[in-house]
Amino acid sequence: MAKMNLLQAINSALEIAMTKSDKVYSFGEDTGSFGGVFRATSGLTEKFGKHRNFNTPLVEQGILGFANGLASQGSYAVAEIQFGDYIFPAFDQIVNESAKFRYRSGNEFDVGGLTIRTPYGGGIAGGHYHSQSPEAYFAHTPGLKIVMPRNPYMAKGLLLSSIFDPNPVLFMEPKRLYRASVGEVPEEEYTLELGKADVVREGSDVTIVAWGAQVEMAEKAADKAAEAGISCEVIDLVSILPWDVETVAKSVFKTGRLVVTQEAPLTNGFASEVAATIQQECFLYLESPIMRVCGLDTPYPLCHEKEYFVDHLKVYEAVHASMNY
Amino acid sequence: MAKMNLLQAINSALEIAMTKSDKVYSFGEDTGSFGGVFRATSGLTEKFGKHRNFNTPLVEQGILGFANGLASQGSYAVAEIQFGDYIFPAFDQIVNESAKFRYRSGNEFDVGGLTIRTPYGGGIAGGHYHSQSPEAYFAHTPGLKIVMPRNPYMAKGLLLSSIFDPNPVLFMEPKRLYRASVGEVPEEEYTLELGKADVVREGSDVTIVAWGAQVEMAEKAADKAAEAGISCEVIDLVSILPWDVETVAKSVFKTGRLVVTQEAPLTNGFASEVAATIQQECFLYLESPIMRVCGLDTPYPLCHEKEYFVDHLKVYEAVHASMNY
Amino acid sequence: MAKDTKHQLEIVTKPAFLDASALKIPMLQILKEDGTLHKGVKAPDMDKNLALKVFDTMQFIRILDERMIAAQRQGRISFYLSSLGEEAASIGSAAALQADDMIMGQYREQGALAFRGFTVEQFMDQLFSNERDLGKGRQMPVHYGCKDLNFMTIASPLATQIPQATGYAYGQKMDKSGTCTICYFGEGAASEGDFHAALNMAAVYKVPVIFFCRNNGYAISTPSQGEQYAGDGIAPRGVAYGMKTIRVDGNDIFAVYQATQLARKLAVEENEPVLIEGMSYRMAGHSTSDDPTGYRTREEEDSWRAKDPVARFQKWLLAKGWINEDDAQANYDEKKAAVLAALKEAEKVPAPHIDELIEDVYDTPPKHLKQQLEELKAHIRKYPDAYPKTASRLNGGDK
Amino acid sequence: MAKDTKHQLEIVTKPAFLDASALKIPMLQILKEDGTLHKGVKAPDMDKNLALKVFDTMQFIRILDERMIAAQRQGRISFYLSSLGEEAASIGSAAALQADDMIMGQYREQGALAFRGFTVEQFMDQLFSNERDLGKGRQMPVHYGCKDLNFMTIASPLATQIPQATGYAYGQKMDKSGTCTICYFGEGAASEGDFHAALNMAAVYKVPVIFFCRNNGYAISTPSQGEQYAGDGIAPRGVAYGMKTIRVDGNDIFAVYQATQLARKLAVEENEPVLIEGMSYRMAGHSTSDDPTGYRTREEEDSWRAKDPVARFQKWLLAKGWINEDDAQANYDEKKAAVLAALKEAEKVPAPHIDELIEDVYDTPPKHLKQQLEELKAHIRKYPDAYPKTASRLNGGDK
Ligand SMILES: Cc1ncc(C[n+]2csc(CCOP(=O)(O)OP(=O)(O)O)c2C)c(N)n1
Ligand SMILES: Cc1ncc(C[n+]2csc(CCOP(=O)(O)OP(=O)(O)O)c2C)c(N)n1
Ligand SMILES: [Mg+2]
Ligand SMILES: [Mg+2]
Repeated sequence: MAKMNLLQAINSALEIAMTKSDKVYSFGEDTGSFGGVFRATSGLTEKFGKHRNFNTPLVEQGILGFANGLASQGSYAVAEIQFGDYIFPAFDQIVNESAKFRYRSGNEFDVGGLTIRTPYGGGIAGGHYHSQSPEAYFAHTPGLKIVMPRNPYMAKGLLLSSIFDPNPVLFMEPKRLYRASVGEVPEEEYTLELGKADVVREGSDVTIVAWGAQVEMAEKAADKAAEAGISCEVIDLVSILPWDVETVAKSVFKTGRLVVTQEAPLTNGFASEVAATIQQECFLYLESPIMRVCGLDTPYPLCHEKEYFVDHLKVYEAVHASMNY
Repeated sequence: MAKMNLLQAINSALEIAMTKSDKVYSFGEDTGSFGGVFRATSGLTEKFGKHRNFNTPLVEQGILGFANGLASQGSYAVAEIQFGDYIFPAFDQIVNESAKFRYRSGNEFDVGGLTIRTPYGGGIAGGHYHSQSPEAYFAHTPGLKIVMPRNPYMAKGLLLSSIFDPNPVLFMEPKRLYRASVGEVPEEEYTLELGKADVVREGSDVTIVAWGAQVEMAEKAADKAAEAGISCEVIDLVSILPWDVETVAKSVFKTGRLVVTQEAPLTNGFASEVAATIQQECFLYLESPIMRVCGLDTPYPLCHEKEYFVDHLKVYEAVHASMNY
Repeated sequence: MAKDTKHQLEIVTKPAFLDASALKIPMLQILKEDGTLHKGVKAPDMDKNLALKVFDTMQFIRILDERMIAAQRQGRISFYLSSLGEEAASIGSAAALQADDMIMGQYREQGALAFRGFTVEQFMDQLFSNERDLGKGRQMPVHYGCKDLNFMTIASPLATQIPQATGYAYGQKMDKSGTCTICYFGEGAASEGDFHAALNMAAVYKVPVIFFCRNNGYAISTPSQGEQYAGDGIAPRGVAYGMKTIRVDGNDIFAVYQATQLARKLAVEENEPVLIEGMSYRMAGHSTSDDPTGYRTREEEDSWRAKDPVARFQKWLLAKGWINEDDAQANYDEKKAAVLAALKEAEKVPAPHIDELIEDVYDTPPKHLKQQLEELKAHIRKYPDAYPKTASRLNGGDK
Repeated sequence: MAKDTKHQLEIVTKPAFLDASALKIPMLQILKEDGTLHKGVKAPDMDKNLALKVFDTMQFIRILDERMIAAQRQGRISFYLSSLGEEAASIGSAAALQADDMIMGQYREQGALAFRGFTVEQFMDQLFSNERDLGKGRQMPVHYGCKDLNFMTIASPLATQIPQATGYAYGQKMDKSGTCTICYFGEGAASEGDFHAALNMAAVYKVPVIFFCRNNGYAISTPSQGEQYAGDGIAPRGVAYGMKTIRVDGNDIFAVYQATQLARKLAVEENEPVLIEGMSYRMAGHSTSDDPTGYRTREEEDSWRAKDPVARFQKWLLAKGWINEDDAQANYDEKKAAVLAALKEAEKVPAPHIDELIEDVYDTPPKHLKQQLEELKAHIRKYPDAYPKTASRLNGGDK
């Protein structure tokens, strides 16, 4: 075990994957010898050479096009998009190509070796275009897997699973926690199951579901609720697609109350999917409506970030409202 | 009044808009003198000249980039994307640009004159890439309006409203109905309010919510339900963003039951948003869980289109299940 | 003049604007329209066997295209898209490659696939979306694909395969495979952003890829010159990206063959990506959904018949004595009969089983998909009349 | 040789591959690095007033950039991005335009904005996201915009403004406005698909747009030559699109000015879009978030100081007698004082009111946004200590 921050955990996963198979390639804007603007890929060029970890020209659609092709050739393509906000030029390559590659060919070809890494989320004074949490834009896409770790330990194990998973995976890294989140992480290889939610804290009154950096807010809200005598069960969804309906439903059968929280704007976010599914699965058990605690339906503002941010107080208020419905 | 099919209604709206203001421009792939692959723009070049209605090179991101620029200059830019399936290369221009143009500039600039027209939907033996219903991909985007007409009358009035609405509008045309849907349409100008749902049929037992071509399936299901003695209220959402929560909630207060149906795959579709919101708004009134009747979570298959298609029987079954919960 | 110390650029002191005239790229032609060689030029090293195989494939594809357009009119298939007039481009280039080179096409390269050995039955199975189709009936007709033949499954979104070809070739290079990738696309698709990404990245990474642009004058109804682009076509872009570039007469089998042969050498031996622009003409409508009389004249079409690539090569073969009229005709008739027979057979083969609906979304179907399928099957069993084909099979013996 | 009857292409019969060497584009330079004119060349028609305004703007921007980098280090603003070393490119080109021409920038063109008359207070208001900011504090520092000055609001996604410029110019042409649009972008952004779309469409539609590529050698850490592109930079692409194209020394104010003047004439009078590639060097880090020592040497940076565009122009002005050392220094000191004063003032101005949060998403806030705002305000009132700035204002007097 070693103390690592989230970036170091990512870097360690990449290094292990690239050591394990020389068919693993890592690339993106500025990810070469410089190591990326967040330094997630630092040291990889020195260790594996400039053909294994390299810079791309500045073109996200090209990065994903290239990555799809490389993966279809049988390689493991680990593509970095510098910010989640800049993934949209690659949207077609991801949604129409990566996700449908295997299905459309009747399994003659696939891009299972593809992993897309991208930092996402707010709280870093990034304004409109360095703060978005675009997971819901991809969650409507059969064929993709979407994974969002909440801390270094999860990040490393999940990234290793993602790289070698035989399906294309969108791996979204909470950049607010890159350096802020530090924890014990095994130095050697280990994997964590994709598609499986994680019950972070058990409780009996209200279930709080979150993913990625937002799990921190769920936990803090649970702390505050505990002070007020409310027992929260906190679930980290971990995987957005496919997602673990069962674990959430099981919890709601017990608590009868659900609060879902996400950083992204409310409308048609992934919290809506969770709410829609769980109201169906747990209808007769629900004692209050499922509450969604999300960003406002505006672009991400710079100057009011503090107010816009979905902090633990907002989550706590929803827990409270759920209890007092 | 005249009998028009949906294409003719679109064409008529375009002609009226272009007559009304010479700042209205219509363009897209093959939309020039040829009139578009569906012929929605036919006759416009003859009437308004090749600088008002014209072909673009084959590049959707360019079409939207160009359209955003033209709209920001104060023109009305009506851009056609040949198939909804091909809108994804323009995703960044729509989601990061059109939608945020006004907000990010503090209202110094806007692209309110932008309207994006695109045919969407299945049932035409189009396979993966001529059948998708991508509205949910855009519904997570504050700043956009999304409008989906169900018939010629709605199409014309809504398109005229969309073109002159001071916000960017994504106008999705149900291509299965282009020629199949025929109705009485005023020849002159008229507009229909955006953001307002339409109660297509009143009923008391179950509310069915649909939009675009799927309203037909809702109505047919309601017919079948009527035979079985179930009274359905059918609501055409008309606008997906912003959407008319009030009209739906009002109906569900009355019926206590809701079925939402869409052509697109289930997970994170817009039906999820409707369900998530309505379970919250109408919690104490719901007598059964909100049912979503949607496409399967697979790409749109050619050979099993009939089975995949969300037909009226599937909607009816959900109505039935809702009644017998 | 002086050179700039930093960029090593020549310095000028008077402003001068360049334009398209600064780089006009000529067109390689070996076989003239009349089927004879240009003076003083010899045919490329295509031996008799290969020449006959090429011609054979040309004939087959022409028959297939013509027959399937008719089949679509008869309502036997929903859609078809022919390569009429462009056979030399795909077949001539495929003939210059090795069987383990990867082919990534747009949708008008059935010739390359046939050359690789895709059988008439395989074509028909895809066109009829039957249960033998390698693509499991999921995509529209002409979206062929075959791993064994190194022919990437066609998909409708334009130009997406171009950067994919760059990535594929990167893998080939790293694997030291000694192979390359050829990527076909239309001059219309070359307007997409993906084209730009692909060529620039290939030039930067120096990967063994051949970009073959079929410039057939139209993208559906949009004419290339002046409406798709304003410059001298697609080839100058290769130069701009710093890539080896050549323009050929796409209706001249020898020009296509020779250019591709040399391109393959550059690609595989020197890791030089190459852009080939093949000038041609789409003789038929864009697809069976299209009626070209809405945007071009019969005269224009007719004027291109003189340049027909199949007839041109046939004349040369006849003059050379490698074929004779009678054999050619017999061969033609035989092929036609085979196409007809395969068509009749394939249309009787049932559609894939409904269980296939959820396969291959992921490597294995996740729980929610299995559940959705079960619900669908229950529904179909409940309303067998509404889904007769599937229902009868479900009841007959579910797999 | 013969010409092809269809495409009017020259026919060749021997295969020859072109490459980047087929089109090497020289660089226009008028003012040498030592501040003297090239022999036999005269300065463009920039009168004394204009020359002084240009120099004044250069000085101001340099002071602003240096001061704000320092302010960021002190933690007074969150982010800054300078144009150090590239002042001639944006200011020289802006000086060649009319005030009603539209400017669409990337983020390093504060010089053009200052030239247009954006005041030091306006710069500061944006940099401090205060309630006077025209952009209402919503975007990161340096994302300026001003409708009155025809300067489109900067946005972070790269290259998106390039096709927008084509569209904007289309509107200007249709309106017969006699104006044009200039669009700035980096050589990195020129790799994006949007660049390709924009230039091709502009060439096809013949719109009055000037594409000004600032080739400053880097995109963050990625060097241009060999990693961003393999060819002869960006200019040859203009030729490939059939567009008027010129390359200039981006550190030579006269070359930039003259090329842009001529480009504007081509654009406005002949509806000819133009591509200008200005060769320069980014003297500072990419932004305050970047440390260039991670990817380039101090020697490399130093070697570029000799080419400094401000010093170069200053030498010429001194020699010409249009300025003298003392006045220049006094002017500099005065500007610096103004920058400092404006900074101190702007940082005291409060943030925009919380009600602005939901304005401008649409032309008017829809119901659901009003409701979301009300809920947020109620929440803030409940937890005033958690949102002290907003809470105090909310309680002090809600608007
Ligand atoms: C991204 C995308 N946009 C639009 C289309 C619709 N479309 C199909 S083929 C075609 C024209 C293609 O022209 P070109 O690339 O020149 O190829 P050709 O058909 O001439 O062989 C268009 C616009 C598509 N399939 N994909
Ligand atoms: C679409 C997109 N991708 C990535 C980024 C992140 N990014 C910001 S600036 C930059 C480099 C730009 O380089 P260049 O265009 O050469 O301009 P320069 O900074 O050199 O002036 C990158 C990669 C972005 N802002 N937008
Ligand atoms: Mg074409
Ligand atoms: Mg640069």
